[in-house]
Amino acid sequence: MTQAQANVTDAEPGIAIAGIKDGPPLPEGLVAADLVEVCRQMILVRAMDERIWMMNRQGKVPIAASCQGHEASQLGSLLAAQKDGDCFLFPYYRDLAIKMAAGLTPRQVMLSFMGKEGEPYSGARQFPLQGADLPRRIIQISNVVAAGLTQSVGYALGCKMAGDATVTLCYFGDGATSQGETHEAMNFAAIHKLPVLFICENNKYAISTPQESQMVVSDVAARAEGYGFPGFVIDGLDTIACYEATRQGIEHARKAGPALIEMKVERFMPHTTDDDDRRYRDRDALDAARHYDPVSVFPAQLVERGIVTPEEVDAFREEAQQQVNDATDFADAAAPPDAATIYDHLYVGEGA
Amino acid sequence: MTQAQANVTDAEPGIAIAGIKDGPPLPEGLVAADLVEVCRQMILVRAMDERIWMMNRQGKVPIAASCQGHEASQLGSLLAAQKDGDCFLFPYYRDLAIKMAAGLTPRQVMLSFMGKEGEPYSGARQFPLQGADLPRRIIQISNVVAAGLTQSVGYALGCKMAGDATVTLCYFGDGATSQGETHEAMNFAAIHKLPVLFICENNKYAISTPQESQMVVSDVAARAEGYGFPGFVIDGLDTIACYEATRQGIEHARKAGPALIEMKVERFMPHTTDDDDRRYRDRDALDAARHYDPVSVFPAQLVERGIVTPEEVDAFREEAQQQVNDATDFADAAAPPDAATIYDHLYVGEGA
Amino acid sequence: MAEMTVIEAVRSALREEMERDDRVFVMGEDVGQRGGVFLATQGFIEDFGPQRVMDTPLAEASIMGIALGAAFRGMRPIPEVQFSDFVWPSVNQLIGEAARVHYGTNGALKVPMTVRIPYGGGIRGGLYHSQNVEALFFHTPGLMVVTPSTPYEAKGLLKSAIRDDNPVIFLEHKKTYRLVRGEVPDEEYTLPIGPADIKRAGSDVTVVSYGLAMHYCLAAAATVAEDGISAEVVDLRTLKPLDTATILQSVRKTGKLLVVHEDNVSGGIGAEIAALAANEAFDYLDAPIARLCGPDVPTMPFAQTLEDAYMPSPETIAAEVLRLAAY
Amino acid sequence: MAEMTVIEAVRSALREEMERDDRVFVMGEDVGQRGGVFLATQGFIEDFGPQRVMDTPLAEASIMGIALGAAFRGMRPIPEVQFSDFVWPSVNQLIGEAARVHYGTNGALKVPMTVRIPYGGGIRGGLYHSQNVEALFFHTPGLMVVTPSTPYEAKGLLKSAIRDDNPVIFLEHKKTYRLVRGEVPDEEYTLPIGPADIKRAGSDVTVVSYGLAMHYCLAAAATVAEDGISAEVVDLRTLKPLDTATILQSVRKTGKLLVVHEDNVSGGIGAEIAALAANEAFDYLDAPIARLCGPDVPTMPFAQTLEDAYMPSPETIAAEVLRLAAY
Ligand SMILES: Cc1ncc(C[n+]2csc(CCOP(=O)(O)OP(=O)(O)O)c2C)c(N)n1
Ligand SMILES: Cc1ncc(C[n+]2csc(CCOP(=O)(O)OP(=O)(O)O)c2C)c(N)n1
Ligand SMILES: [Mg+2]
Ligand SMILES: [Mg+2]
Repeated sequence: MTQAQANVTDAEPGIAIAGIKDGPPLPEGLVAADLVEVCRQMILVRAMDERIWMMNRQGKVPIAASCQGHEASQLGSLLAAQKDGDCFLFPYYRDLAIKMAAGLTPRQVMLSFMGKEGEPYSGARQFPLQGADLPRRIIQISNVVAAGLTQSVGYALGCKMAGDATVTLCYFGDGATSQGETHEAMNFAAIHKLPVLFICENNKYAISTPQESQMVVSDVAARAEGYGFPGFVIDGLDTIACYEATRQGIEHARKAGPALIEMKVERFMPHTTDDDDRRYRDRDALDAARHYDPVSVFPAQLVERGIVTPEEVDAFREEAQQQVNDATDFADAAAPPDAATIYDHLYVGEGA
Repeated sequence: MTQAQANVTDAEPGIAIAGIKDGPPLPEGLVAADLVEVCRQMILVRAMDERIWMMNRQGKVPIAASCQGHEASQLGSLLAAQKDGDCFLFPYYRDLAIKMAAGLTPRQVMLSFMGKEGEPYSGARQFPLQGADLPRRIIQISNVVAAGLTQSVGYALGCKMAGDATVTLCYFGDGATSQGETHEAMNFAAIHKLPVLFICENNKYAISTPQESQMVVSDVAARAEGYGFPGFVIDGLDTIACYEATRQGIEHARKAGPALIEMKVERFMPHTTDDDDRRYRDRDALDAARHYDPVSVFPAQLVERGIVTPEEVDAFREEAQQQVNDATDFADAAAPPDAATIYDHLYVGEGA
Repeated sequence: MAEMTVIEAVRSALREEMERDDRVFVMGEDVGQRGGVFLATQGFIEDFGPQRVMDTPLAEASIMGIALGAAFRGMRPIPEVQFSDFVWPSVNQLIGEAARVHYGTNGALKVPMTVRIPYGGGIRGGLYHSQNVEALFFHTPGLMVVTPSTPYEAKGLLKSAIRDDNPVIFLEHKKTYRLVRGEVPDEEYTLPIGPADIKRAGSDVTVVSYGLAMHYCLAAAATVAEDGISAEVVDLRTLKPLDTATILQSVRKTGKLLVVHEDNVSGGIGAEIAALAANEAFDYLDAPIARLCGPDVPTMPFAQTLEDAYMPSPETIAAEVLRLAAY
Repeated sequence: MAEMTVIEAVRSALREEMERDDRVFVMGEDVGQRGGVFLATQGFIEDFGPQRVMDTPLAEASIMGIALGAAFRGMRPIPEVQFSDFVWPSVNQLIGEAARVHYGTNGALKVPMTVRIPYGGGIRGGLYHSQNVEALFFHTPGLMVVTPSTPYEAKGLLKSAIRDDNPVIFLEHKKTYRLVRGEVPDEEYTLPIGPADIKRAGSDVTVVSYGLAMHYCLAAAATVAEDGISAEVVDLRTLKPLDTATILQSVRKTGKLLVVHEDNVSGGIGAEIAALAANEAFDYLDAPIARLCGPDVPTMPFAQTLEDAYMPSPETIAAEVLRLAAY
């Protein structure tokens, strides 16, 4: 990870994990079991993500944003947060992998996408997995793009005032960088040297709008200098690189204030289930990107390194399918929220 | 003018004009008469500014923002715009010198500050000199800080669409750089390579808030790189430097798209007539800064260079006092707008 | 006459006006290659080019400020807000600036800008893709607010909005986009901004509504007719300026007023209409003025049950009309 | 009892609550060294330090978003908007976010935040330092909106707002800051958010108002008393929740209702109160419901003549009360 490093997604993403082979066996803070667990999660998340999309086509899930292509960045950075042990997360709507790996069960996730009672983030008042999951230290109030950035900075301010050692991780897409509030959030965080880590999952599209129509610079990270804190560019398809960058970022944030990590990722699916990306996306480029799909690459690398066996990977896949089936059946059979609850919790103290 | 040049206000501002002496007699595009005229305007603007403040203390002017300390930046850059001949201006509320030198008479200015009929910008509906002065190609809709930036960018877009060669000049303070819209305006201008020149009159205060509480970086100009266009830092007390920077900036904007010029100026007076800056401003620093008051320095330099005589300068001062007296008497005697006009011009086609 | 949907009518109006006047241009998130998320500008970029069908960065305040600035130069911008829920970051440019430009420059500058905003619920949009935002704009002097309910009105009013020299907030109910079909003249036409339309004449109860809910009112009127109750349905079409004459005339005739809208009841458009009637038709009123509106919760929650609980429906409207008629 | 001005009462409430609970902090533009442009926090930075009296950059959206985030961590932020006119860039964080946090997390998170906003005109503020912004917040479920008229209420209600776990929009009329003086108890007290207050009892006409205009209503009531007309003046104090019981009780007693406010008439608070009475007190009404409010122009223009033409005054109110009484 080098500051202002050039866009590295042109390079073969697979090579970064070579670090494990060539250098010390595993990056700082990790044991093999951690990687195995990430591998298992990644497979589960993908199975879930695919099923959710299918359920949309069946008319049972009104809307979903897929995280396919973002798994390495999300799970790598989450692993660093979990290892750290004192992080608070402000993810965005594409962060299914983060929200699941943080501890939600597949059943809870499926309840959420189907808008059923027991939905864990908002009681099915909001789009899937939006609201808050406080037991897992996650807040994502809305899907107004970039609205979470100033809130995450405020959270970090609150932590600092309260004397917590917490580092706040704030996730957002390339599209969010155009919003004025992103500027305001970064500037404020810098002035107060707040312990917040900005993580941009740059998939180079805001719905149909390519990066060139969003900014002139090739790296979002280039903006950090204008606020007086460091910005880094990372291969976001490389799980280990994302782990390591986040680990260092958390350390920096706690010691010295904000940093920005830009993870170059791919969005393999249309923007949401409502979108048709054939209107604007080059199929060849997309197909080429799929060669670096973390959900294929990462398990293969672990196998190659001897960290898991192919049989274990197969077992993960099978287990994932079972869990997803179970979750689907469970959520499908679950009741929707009672209409009478519509007034609950409008004000504190009102409602169940 | 060098890109990303360090803050030069620590240096003696007077030296920059030495360029006239040491180098070619006058900077590109200028004749001596231009400087004499700027000298005359500067003296007039200062006399006006002081009178307005006094009239506030007499209860006849409800509110005023003084431009004392900003005259060199405003008149220098305006001169470049006028020499160019095809610029459109979006100034801000502290730009009295721009608005006057662009062609308003002292009488019109005083009508404005006293809120009388014939007020040229808004018909006395707004704070003094806010609204539009289309004959002089000036728009400043409101005093909502930074709201004019996106509008100026939109104006430049409109010019580009219409095939105009116009360059739009957009003025704002250091405080405005914190607003999200400033980020959005600059980013959009960059993407479309619009002919717009951003001019930041950095007086290091937003009311009472010093620059250190507004940003970590020492130069606003450092932000330009993150948008992919050049940023420059200029001694804003040096009229000729401001002229020359703006001249080059206009050229750049027309050829290659946006640029940002940061002019380091001083705010000699409290924020507005409503403010009491003794609560937050170090008097010694302020007194020291007054040694570089452009309204003393610039005439003295012209005298030293033999461009004007001391007698001519005295005559300018006398003439200025006369004009200001006349304007004050005129505006004082003028009628306020008729109350019946309150509904006029709410919608196009309605009202006188 | 051709039958089309509301979104087709919007598209047709935009296309005709862009062909008619090359100062007209659309801008917004994903309006270009994508043709807009609701496909209002589908195929436009091919025909008008990326300059007049401009994809913007994701930054609503600047979309509005830039459109406004372009209007100052004489362009006729049509900024699109992708969903009404995302208009908030831009409202300073609309309420603080655009609405006041003509007034605040004493008539020197005008703002020929039409802000297209898909709004409203009933499409499982949850708290952030369902909002009704009309009350704020309605309360802002200097703006015009238009809320078409059918393809005919969407096309005719949008064309007028684009030709108007004032800033117009053009609110398109998302659920009507594909749901509501109707006849639209083949030849060129416009509809004036302002006049309401009596969509169904009646004598017992006046029902005032707009947008999607207006269709539910028509359905309710048909239902109560079976019980011998004659409801007059007034489709406001334009909220600002409000057609007070048509509303008052109807109320003076029926003596009973029900206002129906999807937006939250407190401080909504219905309050103003009730206040109007309680002042200017007071002596004609035979019953308390009733409102059947969205409840005072943020907006439609995501779950189907909760969304249903939020929305006014033909059934609840019919019940209210019957109650009023019997008063 | 001590006599103080409204701004002194605000300052006193802030100070007491900051002393009482160290999670309470103020933030905003120039609140620190400058003590706020209206001096609400004068001397605070010396006593509470720059962390709890935080000067922010000039960026309202972030002021609100950051306050909200700090509230999520259990702080009790009091962001100040320097002038109501500058609240617009921040309204997404208030309307789109803060108001919906508790609802949208199904009760998991709460927002103990009090947003202080100096508002209103009559101080030669022109189009950009005079705005009334209450209608938008009033229309937003999930917010509370408080509009004190006297020092007693300013102090008691601000203390309650700070202790409340819901987001409160606390609107302080700028012209009352130094103009309105009144007695304030020496001992600790709070006033509940919600109840209106009958500032003058009467039997002929109910006059409902709030903020600065309420004082003009009291003056008008005193004037009409000389003509033998007895006006009851209801000071709302809190707009949201609205004390419908007190309003209705008064209207049922007098049979006549006048609502007075400075904000633009169309879609203002007066519309809701009229709608309420036209529904729930219909059978008691003896006269059309009247509103005397700011005209529908952006806000008070700068010139003295135009500002005067905008503002409701004791004279115009008295005339309207007399007209109603004679109806
Ligand atoms: C303020 C706002 N404007 C518009 C939208 C509609 N919208 C939802 S996602 C999106 C694109 C976001 O792109 P990016 O930030 O790059 O995230 P990605 O979806 O690519 O992960 C848009 C325009 C929104 N949710 N919020
Ligand atoms: C959006 C907004 N917020 C707050 C204000 C109040 N205000 C007026 S000027 C000002 C400071 C502006 O500072 P700067 O941009 O540096 O300009 P300067 O006055 O120093 O020339 C503030 C906070 C405003 N006018 N607009
Ligand atoms: Mg993206
Ligand atoms: Mg400044």
